[in-house]
Amino acid sequence: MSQVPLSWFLVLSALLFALGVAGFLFRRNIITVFMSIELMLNAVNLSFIAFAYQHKDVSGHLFVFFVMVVAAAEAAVGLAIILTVFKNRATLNIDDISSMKD
Amino acid sequence: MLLWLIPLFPLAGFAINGIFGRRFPKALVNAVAVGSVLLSFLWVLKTLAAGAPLNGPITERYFTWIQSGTLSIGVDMTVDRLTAVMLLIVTGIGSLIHIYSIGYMAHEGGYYRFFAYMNLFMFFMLTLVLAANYLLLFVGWEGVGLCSYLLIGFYFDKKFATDAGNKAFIVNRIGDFGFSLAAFLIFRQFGSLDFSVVSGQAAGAPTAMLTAIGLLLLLGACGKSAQIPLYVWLPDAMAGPTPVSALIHAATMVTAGVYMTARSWPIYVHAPQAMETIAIIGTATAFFAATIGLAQNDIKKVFAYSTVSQLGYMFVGVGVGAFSAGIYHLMTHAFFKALLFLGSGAVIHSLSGEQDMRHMGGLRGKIPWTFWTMMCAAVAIAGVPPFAGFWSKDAILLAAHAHAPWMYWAGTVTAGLTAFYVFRAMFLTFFGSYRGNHHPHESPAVMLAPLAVLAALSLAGGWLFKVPEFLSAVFPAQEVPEDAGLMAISTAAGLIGIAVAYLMYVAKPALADSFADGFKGLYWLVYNKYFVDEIYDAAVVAPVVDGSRAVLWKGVDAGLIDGSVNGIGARCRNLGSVLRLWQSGNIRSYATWVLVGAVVMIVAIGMAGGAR
Amino acid sequence: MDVILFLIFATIAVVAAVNVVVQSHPISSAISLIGVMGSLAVLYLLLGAEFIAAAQVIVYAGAVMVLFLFVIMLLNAGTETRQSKSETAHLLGVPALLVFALLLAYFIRSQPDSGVHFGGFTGGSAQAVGRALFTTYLLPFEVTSVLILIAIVGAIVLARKEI
Amino acid sequence: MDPSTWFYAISLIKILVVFGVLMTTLAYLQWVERKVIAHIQVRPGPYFVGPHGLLQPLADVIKLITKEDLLPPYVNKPLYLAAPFIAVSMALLSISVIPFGPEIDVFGYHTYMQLTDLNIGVLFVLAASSVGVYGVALAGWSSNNKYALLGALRSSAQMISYELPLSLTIAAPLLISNTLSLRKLVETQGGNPAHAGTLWNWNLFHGWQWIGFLVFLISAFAETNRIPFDLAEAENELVAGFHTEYSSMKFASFFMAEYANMITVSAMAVLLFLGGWVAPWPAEYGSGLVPVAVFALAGLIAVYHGLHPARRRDRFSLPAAGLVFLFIAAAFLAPFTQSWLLPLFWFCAKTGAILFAFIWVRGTLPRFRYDQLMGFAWKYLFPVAIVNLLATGLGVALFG
Repeated sequence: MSQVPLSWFLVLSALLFALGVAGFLFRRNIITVFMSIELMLNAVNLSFIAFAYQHKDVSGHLFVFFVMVVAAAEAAVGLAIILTVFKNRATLNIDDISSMKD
Repeated sequence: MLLWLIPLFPLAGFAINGIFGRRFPKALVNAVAVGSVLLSFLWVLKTLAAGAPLNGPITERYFTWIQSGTLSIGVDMTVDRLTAVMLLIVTGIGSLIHIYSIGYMAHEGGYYRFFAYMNLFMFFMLTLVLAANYLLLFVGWEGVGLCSYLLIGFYFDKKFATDAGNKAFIVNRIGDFGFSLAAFLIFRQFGSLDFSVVSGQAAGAPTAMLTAIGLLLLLGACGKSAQIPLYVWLPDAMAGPTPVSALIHAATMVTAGVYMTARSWPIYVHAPQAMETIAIIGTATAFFAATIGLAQNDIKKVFAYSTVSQLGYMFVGVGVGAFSAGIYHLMTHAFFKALLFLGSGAVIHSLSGEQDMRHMGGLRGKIPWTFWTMMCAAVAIAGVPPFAGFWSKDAILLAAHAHAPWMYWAGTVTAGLTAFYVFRAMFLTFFGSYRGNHHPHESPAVMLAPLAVLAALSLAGGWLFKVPEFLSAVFPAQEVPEDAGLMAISTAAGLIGIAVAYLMYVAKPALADSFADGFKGLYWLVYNKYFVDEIYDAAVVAPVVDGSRAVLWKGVDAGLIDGSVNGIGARCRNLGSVLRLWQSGNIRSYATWVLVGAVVMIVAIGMAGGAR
Repeated sequence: MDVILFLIFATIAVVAAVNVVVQSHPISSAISLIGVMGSLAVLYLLLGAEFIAAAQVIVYAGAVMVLFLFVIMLLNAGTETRQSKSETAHLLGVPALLVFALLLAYFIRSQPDSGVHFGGFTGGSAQAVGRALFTTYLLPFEVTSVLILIAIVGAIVLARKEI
Repeated sequence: MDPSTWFYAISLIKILVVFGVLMTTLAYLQWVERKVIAHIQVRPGPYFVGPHGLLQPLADVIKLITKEDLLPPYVNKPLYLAAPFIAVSMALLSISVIPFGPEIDVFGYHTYMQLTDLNIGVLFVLAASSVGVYGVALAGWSSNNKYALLGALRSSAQMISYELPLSLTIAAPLLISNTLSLRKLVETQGGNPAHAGTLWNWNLFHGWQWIGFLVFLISAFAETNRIPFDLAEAENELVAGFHTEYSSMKFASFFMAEYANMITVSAMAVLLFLGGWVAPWPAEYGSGLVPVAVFALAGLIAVYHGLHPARRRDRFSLPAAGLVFLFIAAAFLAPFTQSWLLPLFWFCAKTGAILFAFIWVRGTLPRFRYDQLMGFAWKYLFPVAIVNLLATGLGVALFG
C-alpha cells in the first residue's frame, strides 16, 4: 500500500498552527481569538501523535491527553473570564479591552 | 532514661493552657499547670533514683539540630550531680511556687496566661539545666529571658511593668552578646560546643583564649545573674507578680549565671585572671547591693537587692574556686529567698496590695503563719547557726579567706548588713503597731503550705543536704582549712546586724530617723541607689537614643537608604513611562510581539545549528 | 488508500481551519473548529491513537466546544465589527506570520522523512494509555486533577454573579 | 471470492438489515408507545389504520413526508438544515457498535452479529452521544426563535449534566469486566459458552451494581430528554422546545433521533448490566424453550381467536398471524436458526423490557422543574455515581 510521508502530517500541523496564529492576530471577537488558541493546541497535538507513531511510543499520546485536560480547564476559566468581561463592559471586541495599559 | 520527658511536661502544660486555657475553668488550668510541673518533679526523682549514684555524667543524644561544615550541634541532654542539684531545685521550688500561685493569683486577670508563661519558663529552665552543649544551654538561657520579660510585664496595662520588662530584656541583651561571643570563641578553640569536649580539651588550650572566653561568659552571667554593672534590671523586675519574683528572680533564673559559670569550671580553672574578676565582681556586688538594701522601703525591693547581694556571694564562691560552695549557697538561697518572697507576697496579699513597709507593722499577731515562716527564712539568711544560710555562707567565706582575706572581711561586713536589712524589714513589717488602713487577713492554706515546706527547708536544708560533699566528684578538690575563729566572726557579724536592727526598729524606733539625719548625705545617696540608673541614663541610654535619632534615623535611614531606594524607584518610573508606550494594552499587539519573538528564537536556534 | 484517506481528512481540516479564521460569525467559527477536531480525530485513529481519538471527540468536541457554543449563544455574540485599533498586528503580523510559516516549512523539509503506514502502530489503545498514565505519568496525572479542581472553582467564582 | 470481498459483502448486508430493522423499529416504537400510554390511560389508542392500528406508523410516515416543508425566514439556513441531520446521524451512528448476538456461522463464514467491533466501543457510543448535543443546540440557535433557543440551552445543558453520571456509571461495569469492547463485556457476563450464563453473572448482580444500574437508567431518561426530564419541550413554557420551528421530515428527524437514542441507551443498559444476549439461565435448564413457548402460545391464542372471530376480518388475519408465530416458534427449535435466533431473542426481550420501562415512566410520572432537574443531577446522581465508581474500583482492586 502507498504510504503517507510523516512530513505531510507535520506540514498539516504547521498549517493549522499558522492558521491559529493568524486567527489570533487578526480576529477581534474575543471568543474567536480563544478558539484560535484551541486550534493551535490541536495542531500541536497532531504533531505529538505523529511523532508518537514514528517513535512507536505511547508517551506522545499522554502529552496530548494532558494538553486536552489543560485545554478543558483553560476553556472553563477563560470562558468564565469572558463572561465576566462581557458583564462589566458589554463588549466582546478584544480591541476595546485594553485597560491594562493604564 | 527519657530525660526529654522532664522539660516536655511543662511544655505540654504550656501548650494546653496557652491554647485552650481561656475557655478552661480555673480548676482545670490549675490541674494542668501544677500537674505538669509536679509530674516533671516526680520524673526527676525517678530519673535520679534510676541513675544513682551519678558518678559520671549520663548523656542522651536525640537528634542533630544544626549541621554545617565541622559544626555539628545536637539536641543532647546530660545529667550529672551538678545537674541533679539544679533539677531538684528547679522542679521542687517550681512545684511549691506553682501551688502557692493558685492562691496568690486567684483574683487576678489573665489567670491562664500566667500559668502558661510559668510552665513555659519551667520548660526553658529545665532545657537550660539539662543541656549538654552551650548552644542548647543558650536556647534555655534566652527562653527563660523571654519568660522573664513576659512575666515582668504581666500587668501589661501598667506602664512601669512594661518598662521594667523592656529594661530586663535590653540589659540582658548585653550579657547575651557576651555569651554569644564566648560561644563563637569556644567553637573556634575546641571545634565543638559540647561540655564534654570542652572539659576534656580545656587543659591544653592557650590561657589568653581561655581568659577571653571566661570573661565573655562572665559578661553573660553578669547580665543573667544581675551582677555589677548589669544588675539594674533586677530590682525593677519586681513589677511582676510576687510568685514570679520568687521563682524566676530569686530561686532559679538569676542563678543560671552561677550555674553556667560552675558548669564552665574547666575553662575557669585554667584562666585565673577571669576567676579573679569573678570574685571581685561578686564581692563588690554583694557589698554594694547590701548597702542599697539598707534604705529601701518597698518590701520587695529590699529582697530584690538582697538577691543581688546574695548572688554576689555565689559569684565570690565560684570566683575563689569553691564551685561547690557557690552551688551550695545557690540551693540554700533558693530555699530562703523563695520563702522571703513568697512570705512578702503573703503579706502584700493580706494587705490587698500594699508594698510599702512604712504602712505595715504589727502584723505578727494578725498573720502568725506568715510571720513565723518568714522568720525562719530571716534567721537562715542572717547566717544564724545551724540554719541553712549559715552553712553555705560560711563555706564561701572560708574559701574566700583562703583565697584573699580582704574578700572574707568584705563578705563578713556584708553578712552583717544582710542580717540588718532583713531584720529591719521583718521588724518594720511585723513588730510595733499597724500603720496602714487595710484589714490584714491570713492567706489561704494553699499559700501557707508551700511556705511551711520552704520554712522547714530553710531551717534544716543546710545540714540536711551537704552539697559540697555531693559535688566533690564533679569539681576539682580544694583544700580549705576549717577555722572556727573565722566562723565565729562571721556569725557574730550576723548576730550584731540583728541586734542593731532590733535596737533601731523595735527598742528605740527614733534612733533610725536620727541616724538617717546624722548621715544625711550618705543616706540620700543610698536611698537613691547611688543614682546608678540615672548615670546609666545619662552615659549610655541618652547618647545611644540621640545618636540613633540624629545620625542613624535622619541621616542614614531617611537620607541614604530611603534616598537611594526612592531614587531607584523614581528612575524606574521615568524609564517605565517611556517603555509603557510600547504597552498598548492591546492583546493582539502583544500576540504579534510574541510571534516576532518566536520567529527570532527559531532563527537564532537555526543559526546555532539546531536544537540538538 | 492511506494517501487518499489522509488527503480527504487533511483537506477537511485545512478548509475548516481556514473557515475558523475567515468566518465573521463566532458560531460559524465554532462549527468549523468542530470540523477540524473531528477530522483530526480521524487522523489520530489512523495513526493508531484510538483512545486519544475518542477523547478528542468526547472532551474537545463534546465538552469544550459545547461550552464555547453555550457562551456564544448566551452572550448572543454577533458578527465582528470591522474596526482596528492595533496597527502593530496588521503591519507586523502578516510578515511575521509569513516568515514563521516559511521557517516551519523549512525545518520540516530539512528533517529526515519516513513513511506512515496506517495501522502500523497499535500502542495507543485505552489499555496502553492507561498503563502509562498510572505508572510513568502518575504524578502529572494527579497534578492535572488538582488543576481541574482549581479551574472548576475559578470558573464558578468568576461566573457566579448573574449577568 | 477472496476474503475481503466477502467482508464487504457481509458488512453491506449487515448494514442493510440493521438499518431496515432499526427504521421499522423506530416507527413501531412510536406505535407501541402510543398504545401503552393509551392503555395506561384506559383508552384504546390508534385503532383504525390497520388491525389494532398496526399500520398507523406507515400512515404517519406518509403524512410527514408529504407535509409542506416550511423554511422560516431569518433562520441561519446552513445550520438550520444541518441540525436535524446531525441529531439523527449521531443517534444512528451509535447503533453500529452494538452487538446483538455472538459470533455466528453464515454459509461457512464467521461473523459477529454486530456492524463493527471497536476496541473502544463504549467510548464510541459516548462520543457519538456527546456530539449529538450539537443537533439540539444548533437547531435551537439557528431557528432564531427565543423559545427554541431557551429549549435548546435547557436541553443541551441537561444532556451535558446527565452525561457525567451516565459515563461514571458506565465506568463501573467496565472496571468489573476489564474491557471497553462491548462484545467482550457481554462475554465476561456469561456470553462465552464455556461458562454457560446465569443470572448471577450479570453485572447487575455484581455487588451493589444495582445502584449503578438505577443511576444509569435515570440518567438515560434525562439524556434522551424523556419524561420526567423533557424540559426542552415543556409545552406550556416553551411551545415545543428546540424544534418549534421545524416541520415535516426535519421535525420527524428529531423524533427519530430521540427514539434511536432510546434504543441505544436501552441496548447499552442491557449490554452493561443485564448480560446482553445471554439467557438468564443455562440452556440445559430449558432457557432455550422459553421463546418457543412464548411464540407458540401467542400463535395458538391467535389461531383460537381466528376460529372464534370477534370481527369479520379477524377470521383471516388472526389465523395468518398465528401461523407466522407458530412458524417462528418452530424456527427456534431448528438447530440452524436457533444459534442466532436465541441470542437475538434474549437481547430484544431485555431491550424491549427497558424500552417498556421508558414508556411506562412516561405514562406515570409528572415533569420536573428545571432547577430541580439540574440540582438532582449534580447533587444526587453525580455524587452517587462517583462513590459507586470509587467503591467499585476499590472492590475490583481488593477482590478482582
